[in-house]
Amino acid sequence: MTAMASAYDTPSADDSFAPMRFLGTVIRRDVLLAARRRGDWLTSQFFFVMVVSMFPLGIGPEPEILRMIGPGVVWVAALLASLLSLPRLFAEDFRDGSLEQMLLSPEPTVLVTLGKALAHWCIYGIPLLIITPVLGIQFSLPAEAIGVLVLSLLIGTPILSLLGSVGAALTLGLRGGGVLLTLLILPLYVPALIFGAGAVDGALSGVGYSAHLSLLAAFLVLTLMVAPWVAAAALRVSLE
Amino acid sequence: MTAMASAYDTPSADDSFAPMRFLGTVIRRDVLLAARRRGDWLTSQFFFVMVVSMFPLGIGPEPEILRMIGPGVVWVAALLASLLSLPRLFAEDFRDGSLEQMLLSPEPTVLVTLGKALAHWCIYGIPLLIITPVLGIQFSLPAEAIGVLVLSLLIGTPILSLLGSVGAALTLGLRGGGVLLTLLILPLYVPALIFGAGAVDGALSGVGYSAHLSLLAAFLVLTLMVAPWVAAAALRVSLE
Amino acid sequence: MLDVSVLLSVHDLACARGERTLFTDMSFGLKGGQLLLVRGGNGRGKTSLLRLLCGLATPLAGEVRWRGESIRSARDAYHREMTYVGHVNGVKDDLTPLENLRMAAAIADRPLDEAHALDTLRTLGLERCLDLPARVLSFGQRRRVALSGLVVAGALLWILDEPLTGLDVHGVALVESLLRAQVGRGGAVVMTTHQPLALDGIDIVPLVVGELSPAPGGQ
Amino acid sequence: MLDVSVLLSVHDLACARGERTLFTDMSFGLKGGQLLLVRGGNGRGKTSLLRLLCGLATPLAGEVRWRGESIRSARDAYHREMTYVGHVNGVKDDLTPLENLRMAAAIADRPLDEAHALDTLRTLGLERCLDLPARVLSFGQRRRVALSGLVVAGALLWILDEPLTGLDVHGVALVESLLRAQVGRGGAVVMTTHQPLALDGIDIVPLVVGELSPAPGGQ
Amino acid sequence: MSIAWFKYSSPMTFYGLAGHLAPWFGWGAAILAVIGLYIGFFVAPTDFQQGEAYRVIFIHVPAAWMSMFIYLVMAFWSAVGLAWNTRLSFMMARALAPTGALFAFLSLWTGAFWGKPMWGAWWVWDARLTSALILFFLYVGIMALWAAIDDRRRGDRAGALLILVGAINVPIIYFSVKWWNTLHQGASISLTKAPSMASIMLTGMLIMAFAAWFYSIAVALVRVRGIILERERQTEWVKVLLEQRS
Ligand code: HEM
Ligand SMILES: Nc1ncnc2c1ncn2[C@@H]1O[C@H](COP(=O)(O)OP(=O)(O)OP(=O)(O)O)[C@@H](O)[C@H]1O
Ligand SMILES: Nc1ncnc2c1ncn2[C@@H]1O[C@H](COP(=O)(O)OP(=O)(O)OP(=O)(O)O)[C@@H](O)[C@H]1O
Ligand SMILES: [Mg+2]
Ligand SMILES: [Mg+2]
Repeated sequence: MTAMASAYDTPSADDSFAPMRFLGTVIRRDVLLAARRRGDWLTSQFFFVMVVSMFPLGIGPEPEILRMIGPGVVWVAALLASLLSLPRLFAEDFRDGSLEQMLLSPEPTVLVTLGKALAHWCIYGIPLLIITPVLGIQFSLPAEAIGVLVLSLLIGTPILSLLGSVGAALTLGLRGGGVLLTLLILPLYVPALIFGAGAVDGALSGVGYSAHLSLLAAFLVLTLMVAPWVAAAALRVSLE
Repeated sequence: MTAMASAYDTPSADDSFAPMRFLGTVIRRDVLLAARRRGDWLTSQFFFVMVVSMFPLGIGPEPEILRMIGPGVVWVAALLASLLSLPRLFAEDFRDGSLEQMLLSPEPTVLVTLGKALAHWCIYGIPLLIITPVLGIQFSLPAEAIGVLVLSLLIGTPILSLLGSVGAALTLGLRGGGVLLTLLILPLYVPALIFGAGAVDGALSGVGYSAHLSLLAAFLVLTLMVAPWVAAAALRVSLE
Repeated sequence: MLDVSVLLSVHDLACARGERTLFTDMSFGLKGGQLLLVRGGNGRGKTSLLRLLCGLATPLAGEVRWRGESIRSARDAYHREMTYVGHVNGVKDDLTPLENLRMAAAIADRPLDEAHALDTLRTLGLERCLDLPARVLSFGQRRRVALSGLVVAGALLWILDEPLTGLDVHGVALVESLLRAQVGRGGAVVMTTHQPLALDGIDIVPLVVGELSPAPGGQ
Repeated sequence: MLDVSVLLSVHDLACARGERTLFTDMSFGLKGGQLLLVRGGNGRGKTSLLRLLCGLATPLAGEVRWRGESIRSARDAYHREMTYVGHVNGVKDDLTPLENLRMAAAIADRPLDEAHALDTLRTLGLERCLDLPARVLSFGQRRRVALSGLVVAGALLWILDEPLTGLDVHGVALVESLLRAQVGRGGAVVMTTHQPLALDGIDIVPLVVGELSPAPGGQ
Repeated sequence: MSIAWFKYSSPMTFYGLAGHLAPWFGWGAAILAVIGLYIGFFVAPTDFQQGEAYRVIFIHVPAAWMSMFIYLVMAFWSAVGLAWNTRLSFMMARALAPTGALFAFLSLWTGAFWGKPMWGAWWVWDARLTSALILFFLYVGIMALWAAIDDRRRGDRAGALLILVGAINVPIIYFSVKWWNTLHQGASISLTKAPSMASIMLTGMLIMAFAAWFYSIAVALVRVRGIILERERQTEWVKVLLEQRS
């Protein structure tokens, strides 16, 4: 047996950086895959812009009304943008068999779900933050409100990606998964929506926004601690 | 050769009802498949309800504002709900090879695209019409406006399905299909959105709505005449 | 040139995928009662050829004809007499095998004899799976469902892309007997496979794809 | 019972899919240098067994052990020494073959020797496809990419579900030599296939799945 | 006439022709732009209503015109390509799209720049503004579709189909948006009708419009040359050409 063991240099498992490295790998992998399609990155931003731009067309051009609904519209659009891109989070890897391979990795599955959620945020969340100020201008929001809007999205969009990964993992196996995703995840999104849009409303009306933002941040920390584990468990169940 | 010909009773091709029958087959097939996976089917309805219900949360509870934005929000939500379900219009049949089989049918491909668009409308559009009155009440719309809203959706949602089928065919098999689809199709939806939401606004403000509705109907007729052909051409291109 | 008994004929066909020309100047004719066995290593262009023959792809040059007419112009008639089974099965995950056959027949605009369809499924060893949705079937069982569709369609021309993948030894024997029956009835078959097949007694037209240039994949 | 040279052992394993019990009371042990050849007709439960062995599914009863420890508790160590290639390839459509290998290695937390990876791809006949995204590759070429990943991983245990599907004759010969090398090096292999394989000289442990009840699919 | 047409519809001959023409158009554009900008910024008088800000008009209006015109040209080439399967037509459509998108973006950008001093807002949901925005979205959609498709035959045809559907829809969108806005009227601001322009301003604007035309043609020719080279790189003449260059 010793001869055999030497034929295979089993990588040492006691490398304390391994989890971080693996997390980085998962994130880089997804970002690379998204970058392969040059369109993908820009496309997600334009999707967001378009959804936001549709509302004035449906509602009418009066600036006062638009200013009032602006923050809510931007937040709902961010939420929808994440929701629409989420089903693909695991589905493609599932179909072509590479999700199985990821679960067969020696590293814990929770790193896979965390990594994929963070990659999702890099791909869909960050561009969204960059484009938001332009949309704020379209809704004639004052500069301070735009700043708060971006800040609230900066804290809020990772929540959407993390919670969404739970939904995506559940959707994967179950037949009625589509409903579950919407049914379970949208209500979970509600606090983010209320705190986020509320902060901007507070800035607009002069009531202040720091309380809302701190609550949002607390919600983010909670999500970060819980969601990847739940998603990992859901993934294992879905792949059985 | 005669012996051989008798061994195969080639179905007669000169049956003038064949196209209608085939169209019916395609529609029935898709509706049956949707009924098998009720989960997916309900998704877009839930999505619709939730998007609409989320607005009061993001914007605030003032009834006058809600009444003003109500029709626009319902229309935008209908539009997004159709977008959510469209990527799957051809994708699953493509993956499992049955789309190829449909193109190899002796009947013209345009019937496939028309049939699938109509089936999409039956599955996602009709239930939406049934839910809408309830949502109208949530936004405290008066009865007449609700009636006009439903009527405008009745004329408008087939447009969404038909135009959407073009986008779905163009983006078939592409990565980022859903988001790309949105990018292509949302601009084309604009007239439907404006005429549809405009009709309800007209009813609300007492200006009248029949002009808007007739324009919407004209747009439907135009779409019905153009979209299936373009979608069929796009499908052939995508399957090459 | 215009031999009436030639069903499928190919004239100076050329095919390119991306920047790579897979084959050029391919010509052959196939009569009823013959089996065209397309051979060639991985990536030589067998699947590409079969898709051209079906009309799913457009050739770079040349033409495919059915009973002497271009398959572009005679599309209807051609598709009515042809069935294709590709690398993917065309089996819907949510339907049972019988429902799958029903759908396939409706889509191909052919009547379906339910009793015959059930018999065929049984012959193909799917007796115990009749009320299972295709999603839970094993790889080979799903392939068998696709082949049942082929048999039930009763078309004059079969175009089969590696019909033997995933089939066990009984399955392979079954396919052999199906091919024999089809050819015996005067039908024509175009097929590819990498596995050995016992086709003695069948009028085989051999065709090797992609010898021109050393192709990628199979050396 | 505790023979140290036994790598993979299975104790009273039972598997059910839906309402059907596929097999019960399965027990065996596999040492380094052995190849476990799982046989059985379509739908007998070969794939189901392999997924149990990987730890992708949970058994109805019994246990799978790696070096004497349950694969549940020794998950890390086990996955570090094992590679699985299933019916689906695990090949990303948007990446080139080499990028695919790179990804696979990173995900499995293994270092990748790029030169060796390129060599392997060449040996597996993918020389001409090195800058093509996997989506345009032929069926057999995609399978070859998956197999390259297997070779590059250099794991102690290979679990292969019908590795020969879609491979041409050269490809089959290649796989045979890979298996021979793996076993010769003291590694272990679990595999299924319906095709004949020339494995003379290899220490084969035969296993037939699903004889208990007349299973669906292959009669 | 017809012979020349067919001759130049072959990528090889067109490559040469485009190479000869592009510099002429390029220089023409540069000269016209210099003249136009000089008139715009130094000759034209300060507007008594709008002050100096109005000078954006010399870029804004030609850009807006070009963005619409280029879309029509693309639709034309797409229709030709789909009908006669001419390779060059698809290449032309591809070569034009980025310029069209650039002009659409430029008109949006300069318009917003102008709107701030004029209306006190960067953006209002005016009919013309909205339809310009949607046109920009259409351009982006078309380019995103091309970017998403590797196979160029598929990309060409899919893009052409989308352009044509858009071409049918663009007028409908324009009128729907216009009507949408007028019915809603209530808004306090609307795009002020262009003040009757001094003839020197009109001259400057027309010169700038021609500069934009020449620029578009020059850039399209250069881009189409690149596309031809890339697509025909396995043919003999391109190999010979590339060898000669290096
Ligand atoms: C983002 C904001 C803007 C956009 C997207 C925009 C878009 C357009 C478009 C598409 C045209 C061509 C329309 C046609 O010829 O039918 C145009 C022309 C014009 N725009 Fe703007 N515009 C914007 C802001 C402004 C502002 C702020 C002004 C000045 C008050 C202005 C003044 C003009 C004038 C004078 C013309 C030429 C009118 C004509 O030829 O009939 N635009 N603009
Ligand atoms: N866009 C492209 N660019 C370059 N080469 C391509 C492109 N698309 C396909 N190919 C090549 O064309 C060939 C397609 O082969 P095809 O699928 O017809 O092979 P096959 O003979 O059926 O192989 P297999 O036995 O593996 O199924 C492959 O070699 C593939 O690499
Ligand atoms: N939910 C279910 N209900 C009933 N039977 C099921 C269910 N899921 C799977 N099965 C059966 O379990 C078996 C699964 O077999 P498995 O995929 O392991 O077969 P296999 O031996 O790999 O076959 P193949 O050679 O075709 O790949 C099949 O016979 C299938 O019909
Ligand atoms: Mg093939
Ligand atoms: Mg199996």
